[in-house]
Amino acid sequence: MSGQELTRAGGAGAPVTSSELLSVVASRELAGRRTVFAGIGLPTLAAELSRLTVAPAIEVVYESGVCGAHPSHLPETIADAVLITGAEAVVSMPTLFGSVLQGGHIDVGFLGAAQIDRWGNLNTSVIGDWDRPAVRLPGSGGAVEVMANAREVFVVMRRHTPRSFAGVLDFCTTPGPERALADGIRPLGVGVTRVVTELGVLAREGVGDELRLVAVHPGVTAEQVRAATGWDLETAGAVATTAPPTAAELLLLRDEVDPGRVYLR
Amino acid sequence: MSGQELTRAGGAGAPVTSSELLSVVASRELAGRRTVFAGIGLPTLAAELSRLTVAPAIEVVYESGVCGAHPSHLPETIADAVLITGAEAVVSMPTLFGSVLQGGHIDVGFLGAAQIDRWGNLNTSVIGDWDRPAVRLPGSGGAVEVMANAREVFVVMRRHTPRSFAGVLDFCTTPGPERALADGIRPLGVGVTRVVTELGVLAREGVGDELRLVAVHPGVTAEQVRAATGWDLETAGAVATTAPPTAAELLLLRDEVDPGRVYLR
Amino acid sequence: MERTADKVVSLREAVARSVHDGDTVSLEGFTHLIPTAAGHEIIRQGRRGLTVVRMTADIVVDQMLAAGCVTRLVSSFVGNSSAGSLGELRRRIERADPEPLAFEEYSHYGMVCRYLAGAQRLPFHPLRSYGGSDLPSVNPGIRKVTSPYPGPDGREPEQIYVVPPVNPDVTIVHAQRADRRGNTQIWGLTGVQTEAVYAADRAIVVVEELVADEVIRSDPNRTLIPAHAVDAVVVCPRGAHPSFAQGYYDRDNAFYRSWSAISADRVRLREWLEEWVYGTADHAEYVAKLGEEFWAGLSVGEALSEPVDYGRRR
Amino acid sequence: MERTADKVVSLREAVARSVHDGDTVSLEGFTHLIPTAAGHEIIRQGRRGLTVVRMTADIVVDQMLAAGCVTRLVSSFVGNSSAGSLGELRRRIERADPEPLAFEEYSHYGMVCRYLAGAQRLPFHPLRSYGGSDLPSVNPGIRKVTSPYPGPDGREPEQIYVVPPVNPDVTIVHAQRADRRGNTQIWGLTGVQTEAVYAADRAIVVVEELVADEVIRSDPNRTLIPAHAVDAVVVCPRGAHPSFAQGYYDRDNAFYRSWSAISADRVRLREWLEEWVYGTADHAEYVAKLGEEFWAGLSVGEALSEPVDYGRRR
Repeated sequence: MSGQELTRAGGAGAPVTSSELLSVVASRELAGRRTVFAGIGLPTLAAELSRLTVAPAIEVVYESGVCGAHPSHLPETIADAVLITGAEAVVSMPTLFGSVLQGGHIDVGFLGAAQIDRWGNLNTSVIGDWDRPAVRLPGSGGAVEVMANAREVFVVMRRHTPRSFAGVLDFCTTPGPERALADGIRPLGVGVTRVVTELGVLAREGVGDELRLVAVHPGVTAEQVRAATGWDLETAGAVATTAPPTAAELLLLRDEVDPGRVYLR
Repeated sequence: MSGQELTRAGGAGAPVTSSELLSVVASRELAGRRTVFAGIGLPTLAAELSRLTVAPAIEVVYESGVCGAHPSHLPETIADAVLITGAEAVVSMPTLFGSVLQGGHIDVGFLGAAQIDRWGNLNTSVIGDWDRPAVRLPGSGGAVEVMANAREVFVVMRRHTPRSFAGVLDFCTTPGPERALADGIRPLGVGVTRVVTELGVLAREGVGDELRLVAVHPGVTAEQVRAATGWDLETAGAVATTAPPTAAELLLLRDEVDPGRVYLR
Repeated sequence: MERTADKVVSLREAVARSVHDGDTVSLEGFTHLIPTAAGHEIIRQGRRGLTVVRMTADIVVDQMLAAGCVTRLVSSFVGNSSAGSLGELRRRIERADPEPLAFEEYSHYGMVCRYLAGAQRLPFHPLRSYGGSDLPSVNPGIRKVTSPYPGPDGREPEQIYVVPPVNPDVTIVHAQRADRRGNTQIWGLTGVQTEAVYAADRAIVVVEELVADEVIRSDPNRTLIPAHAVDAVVVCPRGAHPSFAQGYYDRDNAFYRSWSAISADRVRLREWLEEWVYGTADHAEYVAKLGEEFWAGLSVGEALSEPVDYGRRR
Repeated sequence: MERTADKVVSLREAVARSVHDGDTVSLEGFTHLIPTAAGHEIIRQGRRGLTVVRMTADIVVDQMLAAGCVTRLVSSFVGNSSAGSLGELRRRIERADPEPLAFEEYSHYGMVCRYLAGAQRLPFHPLRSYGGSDLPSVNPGIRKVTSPYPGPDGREPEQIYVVPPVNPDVTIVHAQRADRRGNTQIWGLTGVQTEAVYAADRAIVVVEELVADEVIRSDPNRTLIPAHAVDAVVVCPRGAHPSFAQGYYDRDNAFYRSWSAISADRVRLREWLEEWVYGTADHAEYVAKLGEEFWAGLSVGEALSEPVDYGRRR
């Protein structure tokens, strides 16, 4: 499904792209949150949009150590120089991972993955066997720490396929709380609570819950999502249809957050 | 014994005080050392004098986190503002104690104590029982860490009495390596190697050795030192007599290091 | 903990709101930037049953003890700097006079590691101290762990002592400057303030001056305590007296030297508290009472840092 | 390690003296201040059998792999930032082509804790990661310890994962400025450089500029690496390209984007090395070859920090 198939927002402007839809949907989920640990790309767009809409006090903490950035230009990486100049604080890696993240100061962590399973466990290490993989992926970075220590985790996945929404992960890089508890380790947060994809939104309320389909995007059916998922995806009662981006949301996203369309490709 | 009883240095100037003698003797022991962890008072005087004489490259690291101080005035505490302004580096407590000291970057640590025993174990906690002491002393500060992590430790004790040079410590705050090893812990350094007192110098070469008398100050006999020591103090072969401060040493100490006689009282 | 909220309150309000009877209160500042004014406000408000956590328990702790605020002390150095004794502390510990003081004794790095473990939510923090010391025999908090790795040169696994986390109900630190959100900048000796703040449930930052956002944001590396860790910002010039604030005023060494005699005599100590703490409505009155001539004697000349260039995308 | 010694040497001499075949070499700098010039000099000098330790194994690591310098990699992220793949690394790991690469996989904080343990001579460092992960099953370095304290709410003692120390034979970092003794100042993203240096037997600091002692000493809190931890100081402007140096030059994002295609083709990668590394005598030639117009494109405007006052006793 391409963005061009989506409905127009409030009947105005250019068609809504998939990137725009994902950013808007994720931004709404940030209502009331204070601290977000986010990488560059759609998570940053979502966080910045939420600051202008549902979460005015939100602070984005970057894995590079930047807290309270006020960038003059849209950053291209989590370490972009424009995030540092004019920021409120820049902390070292030991402080960022030790005191800020492991210390429990992050409400929502954003993660991506090559594979996710029904519990929200993530694989970013390999496709195939770890010893001689078909594809070597980048690995954890700080994802293991984000999952273990953020109060909850949002996952944004552009592609929704049976291979990426896997019945069995090729490798579990980043475990959710069920796996941690089975290993005798008590995590701080509840793991993945929201997964926003090109097709809809999956949700999971707490430890022991599976991801369930809660919403489909306009024009998508629940059956399409189930077919694109590698496990027997259950639905949470009535499946809602995502409210399309409002004209105000789109205007802010396009004119304020990413006017150069660096990530809204 | 008061300083006034000591011989004059090279026949010139005012009589040598006990503080001056202790500072000079300790400074000579720093020959060739690179990093010294020192508190304010005689250890600082000794380190500063050694920089002008036998150890030009010496760096004093202060418990407050200052490395490479260039004070405009003689500091009155280890945290004196004049140590910070113009210093080469000021580090946090975790870095100072973790990376600098425990990381093994200190050649010589200076310590004082209310009591020392024949192995160089130190008491700075209590006289009497810990639970209801006759005298509550300040405690460890960083002494436990200095002893465990500096390659060797020098102790400066103004008073040399059977109570302070104790057969049995009232409490062992700061253990030397023999006690650490008996407790199953391997220390980095060899513990106390030099004790400079008002009467002479005791020394100990390495793990398993007792402190022995190696030198008496001018006018003091070995028997006087043994009588002032709470254990059966052995001598290391022939006991030397401390060479009196040279005219050059005294001049530097009095005119360059402590012209205001803040510590040379 | 709202980042955009204006967190500036009076010291009276901050203490009233955040320090409760029975709380564990950390006051940090290693010789530099000791939060004395906050300690005095706790005395004025008559808090009771506090556990005070402070590496160097010095004059402000002796004053809080004398005012009856404290039942338990966690510390690694209980002395009046190098200037003498703490009279009230010694009476409490040596003679339980007027009442006992529970005392948890650590070394400095033991305290640092307790804050590190608290800030990082670790169940313990290892350190190469305490081997052979009597401290573990009087402090059951100091325990041992065996490493799961072979020792050096294939020897058997090492044992190492560990300390437990400390998580104060409230940490109070003094600093040079902050913005209204609580982004706090400290220079000179920085001690263990960052870790003590992160370890706490609530954090109060008392500052010499409130500055514009632009000042803080011109040098984000200087922000040792980010806003997300701060609950209240209090503006209280000269609030660290008799300790010092690098670049603002010097240490009052004469007062340190006088404290041994004041605190040795319980009547004199009581009179001192009556005059200088109970007898002043707030720290501004205490500062005014000391007088302009006094403060001129502690004033310092200027020694500005060379700026660094953070750069700006063209 | 002499504090007063002048430690300034050329990059060629520093690498010749401190990096030996078979060494464990840490190159740190988290996206910012990546010591690329040092990596290139290691390639020019033909080192073999290195274990490279680097949190974010990115372009410079791919280049060192392609040059045959590296047999073992210890890392927590093996990717070309967010810009794509590392072709040589993938060939080595996926197909042992042209030879296998031993790989120790950690997470970012696992690497940070390895450096912390190394810097502090701890036998292990605990962290709240890895519970339920497959990483411990492929990395025997990741182990568990049981806390000696009761768990929260009186539950049974917690288990926690630990990582072992890393003590590189040599750590190389890039920084903005240092004095001749090695007192090194870094601003902007400071990453894990201090810990990586303290963990190492030998440390090389490569800087954009050498400054007078007075500049360093005007702001001692900015000195993140004190002289006592440094063995060699190398002056090498623009030595972090294609990464950036805050306040000096910006990141070369175009080069990052181009690396996926260059490295995907072993012939192109070889040609790139021939032209830009083997074909340049040193980093000054590499900089000159890029040309003034190129560097103008990465130049940045000025954004100076507000000075702070350290004060001066009158």
